[in-house]
Amino acid sequence: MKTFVQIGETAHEVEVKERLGELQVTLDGDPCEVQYHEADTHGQIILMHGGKSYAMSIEGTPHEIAITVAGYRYDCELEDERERAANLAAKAANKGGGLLKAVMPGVVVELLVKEGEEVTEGQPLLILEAMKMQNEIPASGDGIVKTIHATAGTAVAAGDKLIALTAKEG
Amino acid sequence: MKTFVQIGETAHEVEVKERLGELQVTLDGDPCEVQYHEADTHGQIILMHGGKSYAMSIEGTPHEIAITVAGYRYDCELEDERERAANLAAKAANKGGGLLKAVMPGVVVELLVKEGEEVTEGQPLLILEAMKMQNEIPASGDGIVKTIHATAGTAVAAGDKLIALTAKEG
Amino acid sequence: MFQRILIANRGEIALRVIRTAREMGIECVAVYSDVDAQALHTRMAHVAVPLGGQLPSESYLDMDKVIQAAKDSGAEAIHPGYGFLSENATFARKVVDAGIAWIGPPPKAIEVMGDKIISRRAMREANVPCVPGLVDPVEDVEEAVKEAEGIGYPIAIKAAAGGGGKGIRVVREPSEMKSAFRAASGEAVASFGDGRLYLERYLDRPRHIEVQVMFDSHGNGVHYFERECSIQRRHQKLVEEAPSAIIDDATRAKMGEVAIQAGKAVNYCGAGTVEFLWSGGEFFFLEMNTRLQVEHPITEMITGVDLVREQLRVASGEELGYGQDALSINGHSIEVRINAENPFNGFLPSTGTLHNLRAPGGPWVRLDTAMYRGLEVGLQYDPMLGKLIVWGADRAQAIERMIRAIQEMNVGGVHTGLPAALQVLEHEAFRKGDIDTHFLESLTIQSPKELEGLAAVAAAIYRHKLAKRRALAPADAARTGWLNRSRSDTAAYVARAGTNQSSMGAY
Amino acid sequence: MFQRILIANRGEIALRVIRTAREMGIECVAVYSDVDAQALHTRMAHVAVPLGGQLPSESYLDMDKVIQAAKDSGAEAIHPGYGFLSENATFARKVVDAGIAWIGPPPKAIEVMGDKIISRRAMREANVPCVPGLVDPVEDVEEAVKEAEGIGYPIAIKAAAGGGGKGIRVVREPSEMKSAFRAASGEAVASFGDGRLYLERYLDRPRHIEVQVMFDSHGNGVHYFERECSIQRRHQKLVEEAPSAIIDDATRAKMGEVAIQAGKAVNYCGAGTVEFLWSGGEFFFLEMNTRLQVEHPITEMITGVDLVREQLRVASGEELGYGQDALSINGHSIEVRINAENPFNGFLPSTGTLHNLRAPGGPWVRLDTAMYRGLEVGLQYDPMLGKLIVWGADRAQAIERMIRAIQEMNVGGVHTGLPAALQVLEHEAFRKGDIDTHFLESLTIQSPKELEGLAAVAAAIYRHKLAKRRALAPADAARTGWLNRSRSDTAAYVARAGTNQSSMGAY
Repeated sequence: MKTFVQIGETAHEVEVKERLGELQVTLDGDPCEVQYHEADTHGQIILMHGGKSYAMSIEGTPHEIAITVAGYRYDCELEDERERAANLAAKAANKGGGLLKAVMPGVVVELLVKEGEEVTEGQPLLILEAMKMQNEIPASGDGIVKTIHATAGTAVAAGDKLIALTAKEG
Repeated sequence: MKTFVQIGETAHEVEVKERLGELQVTLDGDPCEVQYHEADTHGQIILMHGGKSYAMSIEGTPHEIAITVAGYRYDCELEDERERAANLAAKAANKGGGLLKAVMPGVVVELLVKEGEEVTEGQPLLILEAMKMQNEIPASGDGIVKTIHATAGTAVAAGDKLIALTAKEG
Repeated sequence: MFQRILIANRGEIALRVIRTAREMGIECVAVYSDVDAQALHTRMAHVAVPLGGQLPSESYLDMDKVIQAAKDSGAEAIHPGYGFLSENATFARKVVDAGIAWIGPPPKAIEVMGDKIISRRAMREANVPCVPGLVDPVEDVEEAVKEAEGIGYPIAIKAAAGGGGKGIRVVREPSEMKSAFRAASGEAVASFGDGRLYLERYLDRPRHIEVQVMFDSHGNGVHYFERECSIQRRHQKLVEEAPSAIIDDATRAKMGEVAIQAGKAVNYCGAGTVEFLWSGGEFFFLEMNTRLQVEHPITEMITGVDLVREQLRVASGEELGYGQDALSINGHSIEVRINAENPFNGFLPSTGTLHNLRAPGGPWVRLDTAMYRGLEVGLQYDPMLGKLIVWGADRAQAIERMIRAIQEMNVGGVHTGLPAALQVLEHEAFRKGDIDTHFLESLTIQSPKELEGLAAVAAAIYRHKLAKRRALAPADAARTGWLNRSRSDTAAYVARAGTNQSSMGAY
Repeated sequence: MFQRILIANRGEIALRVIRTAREMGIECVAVYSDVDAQALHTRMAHVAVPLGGQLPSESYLDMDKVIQAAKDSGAEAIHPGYGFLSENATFARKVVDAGIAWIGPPPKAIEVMGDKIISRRAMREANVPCVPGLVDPVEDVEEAVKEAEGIGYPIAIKAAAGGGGKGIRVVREPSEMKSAFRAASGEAVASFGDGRLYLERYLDRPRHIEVQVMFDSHGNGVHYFERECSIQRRHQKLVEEAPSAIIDDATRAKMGEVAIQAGKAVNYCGAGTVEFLWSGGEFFFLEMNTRLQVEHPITEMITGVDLVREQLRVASGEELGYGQDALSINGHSIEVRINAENPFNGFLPSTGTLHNLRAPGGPWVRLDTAMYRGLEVGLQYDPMLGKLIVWGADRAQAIERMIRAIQEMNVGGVHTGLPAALQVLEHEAFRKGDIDTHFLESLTIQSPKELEGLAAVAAAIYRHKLAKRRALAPADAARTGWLNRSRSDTAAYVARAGTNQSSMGAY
C-alpha cells in the first residue's frame, strides 16, 4: 500500500508491504531496506537502516504522526491513495477558501482584515493571545474574507470559528 | 471491614469504611484521620494525615502490598478477618511443617541438613546460588526434615520444591 | 534558620525550592490550585494547602489566600519563586506586615526596580551605566541633531507612544538625521496618533548579559559572575550560558562591581539579577530582576553555590560569610528551557497530555522539571515545563553535552522548543560565540533533511502497524477515526497526541 | 581520535561510554544478547549488532563473536566497560592481534594485576606497601611466634585452604599465639581437611580506600585522588564517596604517589584503580582493578574530569596533556548503587518488571542507569540497575542531597538496596565518618517505625480501593486471584509486582 507522507514542504511516497513478517519498503520509488523494532509499547521504536540504528519516538494518529529522532521532530501528514484523491478534490473545489478555527482557548486581540477584503496566503488575519503570547494567525491561502465570526477583545474557546474565506474567482 | 496488616514483626489492625465517598479509618483501634488521593493511575498516591502530606508509591496485590515512602519501603501482608482465621487454622495444623520452594532460578550449592534431622527456626537448610551470590535459605519454623527434593550441584527453576518439613511432635 | 516555609509557586521552581529546603532540614508548605491537586510540588512538600480555583488570579495570585495559608500552616517565611507574586511589592509588604519573613528583597527595592523610569534614574545617580539617551522627547530635527552629539551615534529614534521595537529608525551619522526624523515622526503620527520622538543610543548587535548578585542583611554583597541570555525571541529566553563567551576577566570584574553598586543603591537584600545590554565592548544597565531567575542553575553549576540555600540563609538573617575572593568560575554551563511550543510553527503554544517521557541522564546533566507522565499541559500557566542544564569543562564540551542530552530526551504529547535549541547549538555562529539578541529570530527552525526520508518511512510503517492492529481489533474500534477521514474524526487522536498544528491552518 | 568504537558491554556502563563518545563525535557500536534486543544501550548506539544467545557465555563473554562484530561494523577500538571481558588478558590480546585498539591497559598489566600472589610480589618489588605477612604457611607454633615478631601484632592466622574470611583467628600478643594456633589448625583440618596456616597482620577496623589513576602511552601518569568504599557487604560496595573523610592532604599525596608507582611498575596505560586497605593511619596495597570502576563518577564529580573521555584519548595515542598540578578536589561526591535486591531479607536478589519508575532530579543529582519502564529484571546479569550520584559543596551537604534524591526516587517492580543506603546515610556514625568495612554488615536494615502505621493505613485503603474496583469489574476478572486465597492464586500478582519475598519463607 502506498502512503503519501508530507513533512513540511516535502511530500514523500512510501510503500510498505509485509510478506511473512518481513517488511518490504520503498521510499520515493527506491527500495529502502529497514528493520523496525518496537522497543516498548509506548511508541519507542528502533529503526535499522544502512547499517545504523535510529531510536525514534512515535506518536499520533493514522493521519498525523510525529517522529522524534536525535532530538529533532518531524511532523508527518499521511494519506493513502484514496484519501489523497479525496483531499485533492476537496482542496481544488475550495481553493483559497475555508474556515479558520481557534486551535486553543484565547482572546482575540485584534482583527487585521475586514469582510470582503482580499487576502494572500500567509497574510496575518488576526492576533490571538494565548498563554500570555500574542500570535498572528495567517491565511492558509489566497482568498476573500467572507465572514468574520470573532470580535476583538472577546475570548474564544478551542474550535470556535474565527474567519471564513472564500476562494478568489479566476 | 477490618484488615490485618503485617509489616515485619508488627501486626496492625486497620478498619476502612467509606461513607458517601469519605473514608473513615481506624488504626489499631484509634480513629486515624486521613485523606487519600491518587496522583496518577500508576500507584502514586498522596496521603494527608496530621496536617502533613506523604507521597507514596504503592504496588502489589490484595494480599501483598509494598509501600515506598520517603525512600523507605514497607512490605505489607494483608488479610481480612475471614482470611486470617483460615490462615491461622492452616498454620496451627501445620506448625513447623511445610514445603520450601525455590523462589528464583539458581543452583543448589550445598545441602546443610539431612532427612530426619531436627531443625529450628532460622537454621540454614541449604545454600542456593543465584545472581552470582550464595544465599543461605533458612527454616521457616521448628520442625523435622521430611523429604529433600533438591540435590547439591543441580539447577532449580523458580517454584521447584526444595525441602519438606513436618511439625515436631509435642 | 526557618523550621517551615511556604512556597507561593508551582511547577519546577516550587520543586527547586523544596529540594534545597529538604536538604537543609526545612519543612515545606506547598499551595495549589484545583488544577494542580496532583502536581509534583504538592507531592514533594511536607504540607500541601489547597487554594482552590482554576485561574492564577483565584489561586497563586491571590495574596490574601497565600498569606492565610502561611498562617494556617505555621510557615515562618514565604518563598515566591519567580513569576506570580515574586516581584509584587504590595505582596512583599503584606507578607512582612503579617509577621512572616519574606524570602526576597525589601519591598522598596522591588518597587524602585520595577519601574523603568525610576530605576534608570536611580541607576544613573549610582553611576551605573545606562543606555545613553534622553528621557524627554525632542522638539524638532535641530534639537535632535544637537542632542545626538551628546548621546553618540548611532542613534535610535523612537516614538514616545510606541513600544515593542516598532517604528524605530536608526541614524548612523548627523547627515541622515533630517530625513529619518521626518519619516519617524510621520510614522508615529500614523501609527499612534502621537508624533513625539525621543532619542537613544542605538546598540548594534546587542547581547543580553546579566549578573547574579546576592546581598545579606548586614551590608555584604557578592556577585556570581555573568550569564549570557542572548538566545531569545520576543524577550523569551531559550538557551542561556555561563560564563559569556565574549566577556573577558576585566569586563567581568567591572560588570560585577557595577551590579553590586546597583544593588547597594536600593539597599538590596537576597538574590537578584542585574541585566545589561552589551554592544561593541560597552555594557549598559537594562533592568534588575528582584527575584531568583529561571536560569539561575547555570550559575550554580559554574560556582558550586546553591543559590536557593543562600537565599534562605540571608532571609533568615545569616551573614553571607564569604567575600568575592572565595568565588571563582569552574568550567561552563548551558541551560535550555523546555517550553510547550511549536518551533516549526512560530513557537505557537502547544497543549496536550504528557506521555512517553524520556529523561536524559549521565554525567553533568541536570533536569529541573515538574513534568510527570499524565500531566495535562494546558493554557492556564506558563508554557515552561522544565529546564535541561549541563556542565562541561569548557564551552565546546558543554555544547556537545547539551546536544547529546537533548538527543536523549523525549517529551511525548506536546511540541517543545527543543529542536530549536538543537539548531542553535549546532549552528556554526553560535559555536563561535558570534551571537546577539536577534540570532534566534533570524533562524528558520526546521529539522535536518537527512533524516526526513527515514522519518517518513517510520511514519508509514507505524501507520501500517496501526492499521494491522485495528484490522484485528473489534469492529467498532476500527471504525472510529479511521474509515472516514475528516478533521473531526481525528480530533480525539489530535487531543491525545497533543499536536494542534495541522488544524491551525485548516481550510 | 577514533571514528567508531565498539562497546563490549551492556547496561549503565555501556550507556556511560556511549554518552561520552557521542559528545566527542565518535560513533558507537553496541552488541547485544537476545535478551537485550530492546535494551537502552542498543537504542542509544549508532549501530547495534546482535550477538545472539541468552547467557553471558553465549554473548558478552564470547570473545570471538565480539571481535567479529567489531570487524563487521568497522569499529577501530573496543571499550570493555567493567565486568564481562574487561579484565581478561586473553581477550585484550585477541583484540590487539585482530588489529583493533584496546581501550584498556596492556594485556601483560592485566595479567600481573589479575593474580593475587604475582601482583603482591610485583608491588613489594616496586616498594608499594602490602599487608605485612607471609606467603608460605608456617610449620608450627614456634615458627609462628618467631615470624609474628617481624610482621607485627595484631596477627591474623588464616587457613591456607580457606577463603572468604572463614576461620580467621586474631592474635593480639605473643602469649595468645599458642592456643589460637592450635584452635585454628584443628578448625582448618575439620573445615578444609588441610591444617596449614599462614600469618598476616590483622587490620583493625579496615577501610577500603582506592585511588583512581590514568596513564597515557607516553609515560605520563596522574591520579585523581581517592574514593572511600568501606560501605560494602560480601565485598559488594553499596555507598561510595570521594574524597574520603579520613584522609588528610599528606596521606592523600602519598597514596597518590604510591598508586602511580604501582601502575608504572606494570607499564600501565589507561584508567585503573589501586585499592588499599587503610587501618590506623597506615595503608596497604590490596589489588589493582585494570579497568574503569563502577564508582568512577564520584571522582568525575569532584575533579571535573570525564574519565571516559580520558580513556578514549589515551587509547588513541594522545598525551594526557596535563600534570598532577592541574588537578584538585572540588567539593564532595557520593554514589549509591541501585541493586535489585531485598535489603530487608539478607539482600537476596529481587526480580520483576520495572514499572512506575520515578527519577530524582534537580541540582547536582546524576543518574547513570539503563533502566526503563518495562525492563524485565532477571537473573542473567548483574543485579546493578544503576547508580545515583550527587555532588555537594561539602560532605554534609552531599549526604543531605543524597538522602533527598533517594526520597524522590522510586523503582517499582523490584526491591532495591536504596532503603539500606538511606539507613547508612542517616546513621550518626556514618555522618561522623566513623566507618569501616564491617559497618554495613553490622546494621539491621529496617524501615523507620514512625511511618509504619501510615504505611499500614495506606495499604489497607489501597486494598479497599482494589476490592471496590474489582466489585465493579466483570466477574471473571474479580474471580482471579481474589476469591480464593492461596499462594498459587497470587502468583500472577507476585510476578507482576516483583515481590518474591513472601513466598521465600513459604510453608
